[in-house]
Amino acid sequence: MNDLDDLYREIILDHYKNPRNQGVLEGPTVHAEEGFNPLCGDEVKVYVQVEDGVVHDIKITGQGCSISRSSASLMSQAVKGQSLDEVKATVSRFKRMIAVEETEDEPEPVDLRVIGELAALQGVVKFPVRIKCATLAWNTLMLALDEESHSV
Amino acid sequence: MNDLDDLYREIILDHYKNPRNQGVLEGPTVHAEEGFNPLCGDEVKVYVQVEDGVVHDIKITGQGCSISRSSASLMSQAVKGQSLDEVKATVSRFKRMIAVEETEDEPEPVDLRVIGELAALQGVVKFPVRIKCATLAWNTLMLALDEESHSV
Amino acid sequence: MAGVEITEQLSELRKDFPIFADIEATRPFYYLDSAASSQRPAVVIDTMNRYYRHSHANVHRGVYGLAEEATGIYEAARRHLGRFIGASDPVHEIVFTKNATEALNLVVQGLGRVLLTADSHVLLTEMEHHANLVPWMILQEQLGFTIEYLPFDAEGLLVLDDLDARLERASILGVTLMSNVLGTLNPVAMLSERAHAHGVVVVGDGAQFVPHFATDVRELGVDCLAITGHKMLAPTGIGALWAKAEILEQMLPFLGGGEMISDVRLDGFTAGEIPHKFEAGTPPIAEAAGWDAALDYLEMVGMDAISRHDRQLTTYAMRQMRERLDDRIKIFGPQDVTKRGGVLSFELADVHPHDVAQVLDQHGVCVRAGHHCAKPLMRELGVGATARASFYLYNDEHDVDALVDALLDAYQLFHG
Amino acid sequence: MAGVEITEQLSELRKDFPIFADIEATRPFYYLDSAASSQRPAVVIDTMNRYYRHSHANVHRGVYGLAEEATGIYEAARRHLGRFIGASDPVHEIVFTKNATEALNLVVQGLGRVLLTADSHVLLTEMEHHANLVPWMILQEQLGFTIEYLPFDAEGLLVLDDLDARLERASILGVTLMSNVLGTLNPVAMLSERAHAHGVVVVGDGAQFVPHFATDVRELGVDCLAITGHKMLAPTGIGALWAKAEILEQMLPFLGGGEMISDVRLDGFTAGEIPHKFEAGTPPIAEAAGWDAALDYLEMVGMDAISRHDRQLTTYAMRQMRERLDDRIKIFGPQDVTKRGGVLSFELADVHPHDVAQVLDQHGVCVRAGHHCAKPLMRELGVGATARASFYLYNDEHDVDALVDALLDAYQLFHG
Ligand SMILES: Cc1ncc(COP(=O)(O)O)c(C=O)c1O
Ligand SMILES: Cc1ncc(COP(=O)(O)O)c(C=O)c1O
Repeated sequence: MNDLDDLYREIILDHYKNPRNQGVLEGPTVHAEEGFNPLCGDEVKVYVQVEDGVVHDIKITGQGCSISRSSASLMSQAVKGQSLDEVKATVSRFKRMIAVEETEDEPEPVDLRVIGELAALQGVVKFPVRIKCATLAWNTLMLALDEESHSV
Repeated sequence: MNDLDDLYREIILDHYKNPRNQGVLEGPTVHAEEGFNPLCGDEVKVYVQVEDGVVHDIKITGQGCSISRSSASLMSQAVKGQSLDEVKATVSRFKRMIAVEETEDEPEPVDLRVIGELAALQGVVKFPVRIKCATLAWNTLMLALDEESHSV
Repeated sequence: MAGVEITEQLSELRKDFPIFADIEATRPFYYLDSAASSQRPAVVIDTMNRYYRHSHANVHRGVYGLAEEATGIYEAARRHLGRFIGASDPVHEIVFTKNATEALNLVVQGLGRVLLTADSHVLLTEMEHHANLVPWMILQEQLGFTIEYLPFDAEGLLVLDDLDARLERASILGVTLMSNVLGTLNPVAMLSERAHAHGVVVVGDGAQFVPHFATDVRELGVDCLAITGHKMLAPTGIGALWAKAEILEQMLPFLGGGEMISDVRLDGFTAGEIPHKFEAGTPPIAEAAGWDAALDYLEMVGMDAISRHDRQLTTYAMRQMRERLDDRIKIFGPQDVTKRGGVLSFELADVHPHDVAQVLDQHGVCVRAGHHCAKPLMRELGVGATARASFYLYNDEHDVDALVDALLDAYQLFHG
Repeated sequence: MAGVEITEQLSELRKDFPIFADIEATRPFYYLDSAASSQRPAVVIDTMNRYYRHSHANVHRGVYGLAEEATGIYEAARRHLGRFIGASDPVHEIVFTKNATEALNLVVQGLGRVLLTADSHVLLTEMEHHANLVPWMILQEQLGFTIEYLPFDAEGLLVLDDLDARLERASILGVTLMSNVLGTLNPVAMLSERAHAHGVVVVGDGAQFVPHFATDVRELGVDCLAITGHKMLAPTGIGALWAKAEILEQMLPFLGGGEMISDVRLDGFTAGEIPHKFEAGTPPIAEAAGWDAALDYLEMVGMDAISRHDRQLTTYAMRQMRERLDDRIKIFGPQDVTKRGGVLSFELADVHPHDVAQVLDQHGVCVRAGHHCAKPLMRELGVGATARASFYLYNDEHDVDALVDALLDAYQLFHG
């Protein structure tokens, strides 16, 4: 395992053991959604509070493997404070980084400087089975935001 | 192909081109039965006239390949004049000679001197698919005799 | 003659198929039964060996590297097959089955139960293989709809006079792209267009066509297509159903078990996503790897070259049979070679097809004799059985010459 | 220690399995996932190669010698498998399928449609694999009967308190001979006897049991048994249903197509004879040849030697895990090794099974992580997923040692 892998492993383990933005949100501007990984029964619940088109706050609860929990934690960091358009761009960048099963083509190269710490999850591409772990929180976030856009 | 094969081939061709006991039988003591080869749609009809427990007469109609027609012709020669018990023994000897698909075991050795010209059909063992052709008339005969025994 | 040149060029490939050298070392061998099953190039056999020797593990769910590798190999085969037939969504539209027959049963049960009721009509043809007849009959016993059949004429071509009236009544049209007995190439693109105009879903049987012709499901216009590996240089034990994603989405699951579910509770289950929803249990993994290699090989040769080669051999064979056997032989199906594939069913005067095949075998010529799993068609032809010779890329004029020599001998034997 | 001796003796056989040497040449490789799929000895791979290189043709109906040869190979495999499990009529009682899952779907649909109505009860267990759950649920949607489940206790043993009352209501009992998660060996001979006293037909799932224990269907008393090749050294793409001839006779045909009919007319079909009535389309011929060779190999080693070897390794593994990981590990299923096969599901404290499997993979240790296609069982255990190690004849103590080393490392990594 080379140094970069080690670094990534450290980031993942750090976020797994100390997940950021844990907890629940309440209030009229909060949207919550539950996600569920059919592979292993893992669950995640994402709460987002959107104000003026910006993700004002985000919290996460649930249980899962290191990939799914660290991915949720890294996601919460990445999108907090972003506008809805920025969130969409982040989600799409993240998915392109790891999407390999869903499309016929090789994953598009992604600028790792733009994606920041999220790059730690790039290694998942090599393990298609675990892509579902990595995307669980992200898909759940998108559902929560969909709901939010419908409710406006 | 060795000489014996040639001899057998001659017997088969002879009976195919000049089938013995062709035709129909009529009368109150005649039993008739139709047989049908699902493999190729070939049909045979066997008429037997049993008197005092002896196959007094036998006639055959139908169309088929060289194996099924010669087998029917050879059969008609073999059983004509036999008692019902002798017919049963002949049928069973014949079936043992060619039966390979139906039982798990190797076919029992059969005394070729006892079986006579029927031995010409022995080569069929090597072609399990064609066993159905070879046994068509025989199974049909047994059905006709069954019917006869029930009607007594 | 340009024809012979190309044929010779292709039959160079014969050396890629180890069975020919292996058998020819001890006896003559003219394999003319590829419509029943083709032979395999070494590269297909080697690919499977490599799979078993280096990469085998069960697919999906396995987290360890070997399981990922096996899954990757299996899914790559799916995508390759999808591209090979022009699927617009290769990842989701190919369901692996054990053969074309299972593929047809799958679509009949999965789609039939959604689209059909006791009042429905299903339109088939009288030249279908049992695989595209019996599954409909089994479902019919359960649901009670009506089955109609398009007849064919003396040339073996579909009679389409009342096509629109029949389509008007029908919910599904099931049709073979190419007859395995007559060789007839059916006008499937036109049939699909007309069917769609009446809202009829088209189920194509591609078992004979796909191995021999460049296939583009979008051009053909069919909604579903059954395919089988073993007739196109791939291993036994694998076939596939291609269907448009929206068709697969509405189909009911067929086989239940592992891999095809998203959740199972004691009181019921939720089916998984397409195509996995239809792949219950451990799939034919090594076989998929072999099929992938077979597709590579076919692409390397070129499907158009294969179709041309088939046609040239068919032309040559029909001419030789007529010239050397004249009225002692009757060839069924279209006399116009542009309307048929490389499958020749025939009758040798007064010699039973079983006997034909047996005498030919003495000469090392392998042809099939029987009803070719198409009994309604045979009944229509008025015969119980036919003998059938069929060609593929490894055949050449020598095979045809041996066939005609052996046919002359068979005739002699039974008429001499 | 006698145990270790026998184990070492058997693991000599490891060299017969080329994948070990091939992978070990480049990386460590401890394959502990044979419950998902086993590896193959060279003789199985070579047998398939020989088949494709010398004997391939489609089976049945072919009159020529090569087709007879292929048919002979295929039918010989059928008889061998029948003898291997003690069938009284091997020629007629083995139906080849693509896997155990298809075998179960076949018996559920074929027999279920004959025996069940809306009022019927089917008795299953809570430890069944999805393959013995979902097919029943699919049929239930069509016919509307009731499904009951036998629960299991904290040791993973079936709770049979009200067995007779449940059997009294039931028409069919479906039960796995061995759990693929808990390793539990169910008392099938006793269950069959009790079931038969109530006129209940017993469908056994032998996918896990048959590869590891000498099997005699007459002793087990089951009426039907599903088996799969790939878990017992045979190729992918083949499985089988064994059923008593009188059961097969009454079963409705399932897949329709070629080979399974006696006649087809435009207005219906007549099914053929058993077992062909259930084998529609071109069967897995090369795979049957490979399975035949796998059976030879298993017989050469001896099924009792394999069971003993599994048990010794299981004992060793349970002891090592407890000694070196103590309360950091929880092993599911019977703690008494005589009540279980060589399958160990476990939980490593606070480390998700996916993470366990991934870290183990870094050490070259291959274990499965997930719900093992037994979601109701997992729910009963109160977990979403487990990690599972499973043994076969080519494993030895080194595999177990590597497993426990890697588990310690995983624990360290996530708790360090
Ligand atoms: C107990 C049990 N039943 C059935 C199956 C299904 O076997 P297959 O995948 O070969 O259909 C398995 C294997 O996954 C199993 O462990
Ligand atoms: C036209 C046609 N359809 C379907 C099939 C069935 O294919 P398989 O035996 O692979 O299921 C065949 C081959 O026998 C065929 O020729």
